[in-house]
Amino acid sequence: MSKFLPLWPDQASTSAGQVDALYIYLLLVAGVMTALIFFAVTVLAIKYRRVPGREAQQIEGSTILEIGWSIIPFFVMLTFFIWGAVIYFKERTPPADSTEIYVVAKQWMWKFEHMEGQREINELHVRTGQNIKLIMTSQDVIHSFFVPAFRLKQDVLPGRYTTLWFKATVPGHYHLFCAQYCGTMHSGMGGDIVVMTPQDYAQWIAGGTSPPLQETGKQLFSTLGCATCHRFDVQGRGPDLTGVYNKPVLLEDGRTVIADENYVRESILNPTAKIVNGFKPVMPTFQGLVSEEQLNALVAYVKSLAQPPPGTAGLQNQPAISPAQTQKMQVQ
Amino acid sequence: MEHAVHNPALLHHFADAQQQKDAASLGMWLFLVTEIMFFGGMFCAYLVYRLAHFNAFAAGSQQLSIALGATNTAVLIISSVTVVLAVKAAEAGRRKVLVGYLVVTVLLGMTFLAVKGFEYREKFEKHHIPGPTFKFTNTFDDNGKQIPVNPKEAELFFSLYFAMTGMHALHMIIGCGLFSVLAVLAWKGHYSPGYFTPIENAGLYWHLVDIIWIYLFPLLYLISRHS
Amino acid sequence: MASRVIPANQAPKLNYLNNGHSLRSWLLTTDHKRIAILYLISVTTFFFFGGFFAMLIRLELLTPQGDLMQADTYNKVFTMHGMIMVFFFLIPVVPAVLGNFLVPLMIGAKDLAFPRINLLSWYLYIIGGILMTHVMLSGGVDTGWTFYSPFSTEYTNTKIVEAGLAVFIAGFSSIFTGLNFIVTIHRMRAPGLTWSRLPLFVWANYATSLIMVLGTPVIAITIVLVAVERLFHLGIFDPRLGGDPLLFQHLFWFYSHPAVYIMILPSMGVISELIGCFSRKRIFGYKFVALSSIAIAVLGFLVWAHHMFVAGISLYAAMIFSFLTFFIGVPSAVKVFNWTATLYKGSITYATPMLYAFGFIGLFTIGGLTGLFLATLGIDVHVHDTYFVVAHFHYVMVGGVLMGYLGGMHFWWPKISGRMYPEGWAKLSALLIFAGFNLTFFPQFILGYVGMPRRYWQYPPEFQVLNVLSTAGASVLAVGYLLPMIYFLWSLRYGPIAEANPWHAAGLEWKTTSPPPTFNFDETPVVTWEAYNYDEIPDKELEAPVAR
Amino acid sequence: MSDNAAHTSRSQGFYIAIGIGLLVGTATTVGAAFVNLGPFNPIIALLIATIKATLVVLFFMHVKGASEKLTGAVVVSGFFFLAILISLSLADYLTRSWR
Repeated sequence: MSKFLPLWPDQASTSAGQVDALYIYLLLVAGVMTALIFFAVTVLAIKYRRVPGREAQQIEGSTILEIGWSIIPFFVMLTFFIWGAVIYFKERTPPADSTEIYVVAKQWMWKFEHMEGQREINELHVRTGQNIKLIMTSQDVIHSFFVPAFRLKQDVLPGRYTTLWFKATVPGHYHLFCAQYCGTMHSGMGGDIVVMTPQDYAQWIAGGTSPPLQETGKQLFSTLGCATCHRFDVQGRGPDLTGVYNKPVLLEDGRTVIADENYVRESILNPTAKIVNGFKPVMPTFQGLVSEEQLNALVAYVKSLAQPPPGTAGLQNQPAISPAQTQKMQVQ
Repeated sequence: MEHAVHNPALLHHFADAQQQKDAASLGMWLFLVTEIMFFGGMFCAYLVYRLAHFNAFAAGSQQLSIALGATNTAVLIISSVTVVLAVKAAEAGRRKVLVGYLVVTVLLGMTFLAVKGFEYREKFEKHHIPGPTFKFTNTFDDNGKQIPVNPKEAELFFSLYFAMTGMHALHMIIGCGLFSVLAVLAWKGHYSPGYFTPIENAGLYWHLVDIIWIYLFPLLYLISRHS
Repeated sequence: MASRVIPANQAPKLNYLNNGHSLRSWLLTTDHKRIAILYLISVTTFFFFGGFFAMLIRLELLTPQGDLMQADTYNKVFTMHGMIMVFFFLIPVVPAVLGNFLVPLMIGAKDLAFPRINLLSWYLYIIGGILMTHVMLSGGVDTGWTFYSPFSTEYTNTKIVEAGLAVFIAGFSSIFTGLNFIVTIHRMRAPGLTWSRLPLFVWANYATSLIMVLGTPVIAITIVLVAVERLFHLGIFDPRLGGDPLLFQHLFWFYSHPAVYIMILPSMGVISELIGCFSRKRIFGYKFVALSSIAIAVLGFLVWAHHMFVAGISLYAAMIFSFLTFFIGVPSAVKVFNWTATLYKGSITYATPMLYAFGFIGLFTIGGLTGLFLATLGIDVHVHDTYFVVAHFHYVMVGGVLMGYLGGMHFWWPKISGRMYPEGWAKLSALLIFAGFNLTFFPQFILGYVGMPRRYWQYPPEFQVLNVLSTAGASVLAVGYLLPMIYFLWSLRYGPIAEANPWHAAGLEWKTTSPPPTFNFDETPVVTWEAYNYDEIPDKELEAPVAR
Repeated sequence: MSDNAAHTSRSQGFYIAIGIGLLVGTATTVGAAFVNLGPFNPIIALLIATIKATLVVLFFMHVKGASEKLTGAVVVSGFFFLAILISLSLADYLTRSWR
């Protein structure tokens, strides 16, 4: 990207090329249409300028033309829609083998927590060729995680998780922007996405000293007393959480929900909102008692319980995605 | 203008009284549509949140008094009848009957507001007013079954309760004021069988406010009352 | 141009302008034409306020660092620019000035159906405007014109409630204008003026009014809910209570997306009138152009969540809204095609209003086509909330609405003021505006695609060149907008007297004198002809003030 | 054109009868709330409310019998656009957990 007059952003993720291809297609169609209209208006305006003695010819209109220039553009636009929707669907469907990174946004900084325990502020190190899934939430207002070089953007909301995934392709430093206006230093709420080669990244990640995120979560799970009810040995007052993540849960009122990150999060903050069938609504709320970071650690811990016990490693990542979704992705 | 001599209420820019009346009626109906959309925003919020926080909404709802809510519904329905009879009286040119119905309507409207005020006071005493003082302890429904809820979610229910009933009450206050003025004007003989558009239009407004309450009552008061 | 000076012995006819000169006769008037003038003055004032803020924004963005003003100041400046331009300029400008003046004239009525409500609309606008000015002078608001919760409800200390109230009141002004137009168009049409004979400007205002009546109440209640959340802690959108900030966005855009059609539709109506007159032709496909206005108004309510593709709405909802959004491309395209087709075999002159019409077609084409980029999910994820969006909506709102408005002002200025404007200066300013506009906003498309987010007070240095170009363009644009202001005022005194129908245009508004008498027509016209019957109107070639 | 002739035909007794019908509807809706009908409770409640609202619109507000279709069209369009607001908003909320 030219530093003097950039006309095209860097391409540094797998989706960048896809978005650019669609963008070029749209530019071509729009360019042709604009040229046609400009050309037609100019030519007609000159050719039929007022000449003494020549009168305008009244033409009522033409239903065939009207139908034609309604339907043809519509079908052209339909190609925009389909192509755009396909890209969007891919962008919103993280691959099963994604490495997860928790993101907490606040006025005006980005905090990142790697599963390995590393924490970063306004800087995110990732390696090329790895699918990264960001699980993001905000501590205050709405922010938006925007990396132009990846062609990706997702608003980050208070009170729930939103996710975003990418696979970086080219090592380098890329802009991270907050794209949703968030107050005084909105324009200062940026950072660096540092894409590294796998070798450099391995070195970097090994340099950390903090315990992995689910370990922090595990400790919290016992210090907050969760383990007294959610037991793994016998049926406690709360459901056994092993293997819960990303599985359907039957609720008391007959509904079934998928226990995704937002469900786990809600169950900690708002335990009575969705009661699991067969259990009593006795769990107190932890709203205000745990910080966003602690919440992330707890969610990461509950999710780690979904992994099958070691020894069945071949199925390592299977539960992370429902069969229906796998099918959908194959269709892609 | 010659026709102005015949009918002092006819404004100059209209061709005849019928055109003026039709214009006023259409204008009023359009205004009612804006009211539907105005309350519609809150109904939309209510539906979205009721789906997301059903238990809390049920628990919040059970803190409301069905007896008072039903009484108010009845009061409003009766007032709608008196309004429609007022319009009929105006059409027949029965001035005293018209004034009578208008006064009764205002009194019924005030009854509604008084009951509402009584309910609000109860909410205040129970600390059900959203804000820093809000308290909501896990409660039991009519059948003794415990409904534990996150007080925060219940606060959301009461936020909507106050927003919706408050906005409705504001419309009732405006309606009462409107009918009071009309009663005075009717007493002074401003309306005739040939011209009673203000009575008709105020009546339409009152009926719409009634309809909004007809929806508010089951939505707010009657969630999950059975065991 | 041969000036048509009225002989000294002929007293000027009593018209709406000279029928009473006291301040009271203006401030308590119920004459739709006088109210239009009141709106003209107030809307223009707000345009210059908003324009002043726009220049401050462009000056700050000359350099990558935030150096001209503080970050907070900048945030307030772009917020006030947005709020003033959207709620106090773009929404009222064409309906309340040109629509107010012309709708009764075009349908052969003596006034709008509810003249006093019309005056009330103006007073509401002024009260809202004064309140907004008070907010502006006493510290401003820093949420952006979109008031997004929870920033607006919890995290800012600025005057949200006051600004919200200002918008709320201005909203009711707009509701009453819309209501008035709908009733007027239904009930007050002259004998013989059937729906299929209505000028397209009236159709466009009818469609706009539908949106005003149906949409505005929703933003009114949304703003009320934001205000009560701040004032009384009713936490409707508060995520801590389980409320959803996205619900605010749904309700907000349910109005605010259709609101862009409130802005653009009346301008489209103006363009139809201009193209018909200056190519001396009936608009090609009249019925389709008329119905496309209604289609835009209705479809406009089905697409709002395309502002929320990255906001965290469901994947499937995003697809539904993207799909629906493409539908609205059809009626917009139909209009552009029909205008272009109208030129075919016409007898075209290049008077200033026609230059604006050409400009409108060009800029709206670009604005509309880039709208398709934003409706396309995969692209929107990248360009959402960047300068691409800023460029797109300025092409539609400034390129579209203002071109239409200025074109209309030039076209009907003789009717409004009874004077002709200076054609040479007008052409110069039209060209300046077109050039300045493209220089200002075209670079912003590129800026957006390379990734500059909107509402940024400082930005990475590599974006500077494009920003400098944009600021340079804005200066040209500013001159372009000042010129008409000056020569319109000049023409009030020195402009040649206009005849009743200087353009030899079709339409009832040209069948009365310039300026029209207080009740528009000495005798209520009876319409026996179709709209744009240019074949029946002789175009006096040599006398026409058109060609110079 | 005229719609003022619409309500002359209704007698005082008719209006009172409609009023009584509305009161009965209110009693029914309260009663129905205490019977467990599962998912049908809210449906019944809204159905009764809609019947009541329709009675008010048709007879008290004189839409029934109005010689002009326009009034009806205005009412219907109001509810139509409200339905758009609610249904398209719910299209988002109800599908958020679909994956």
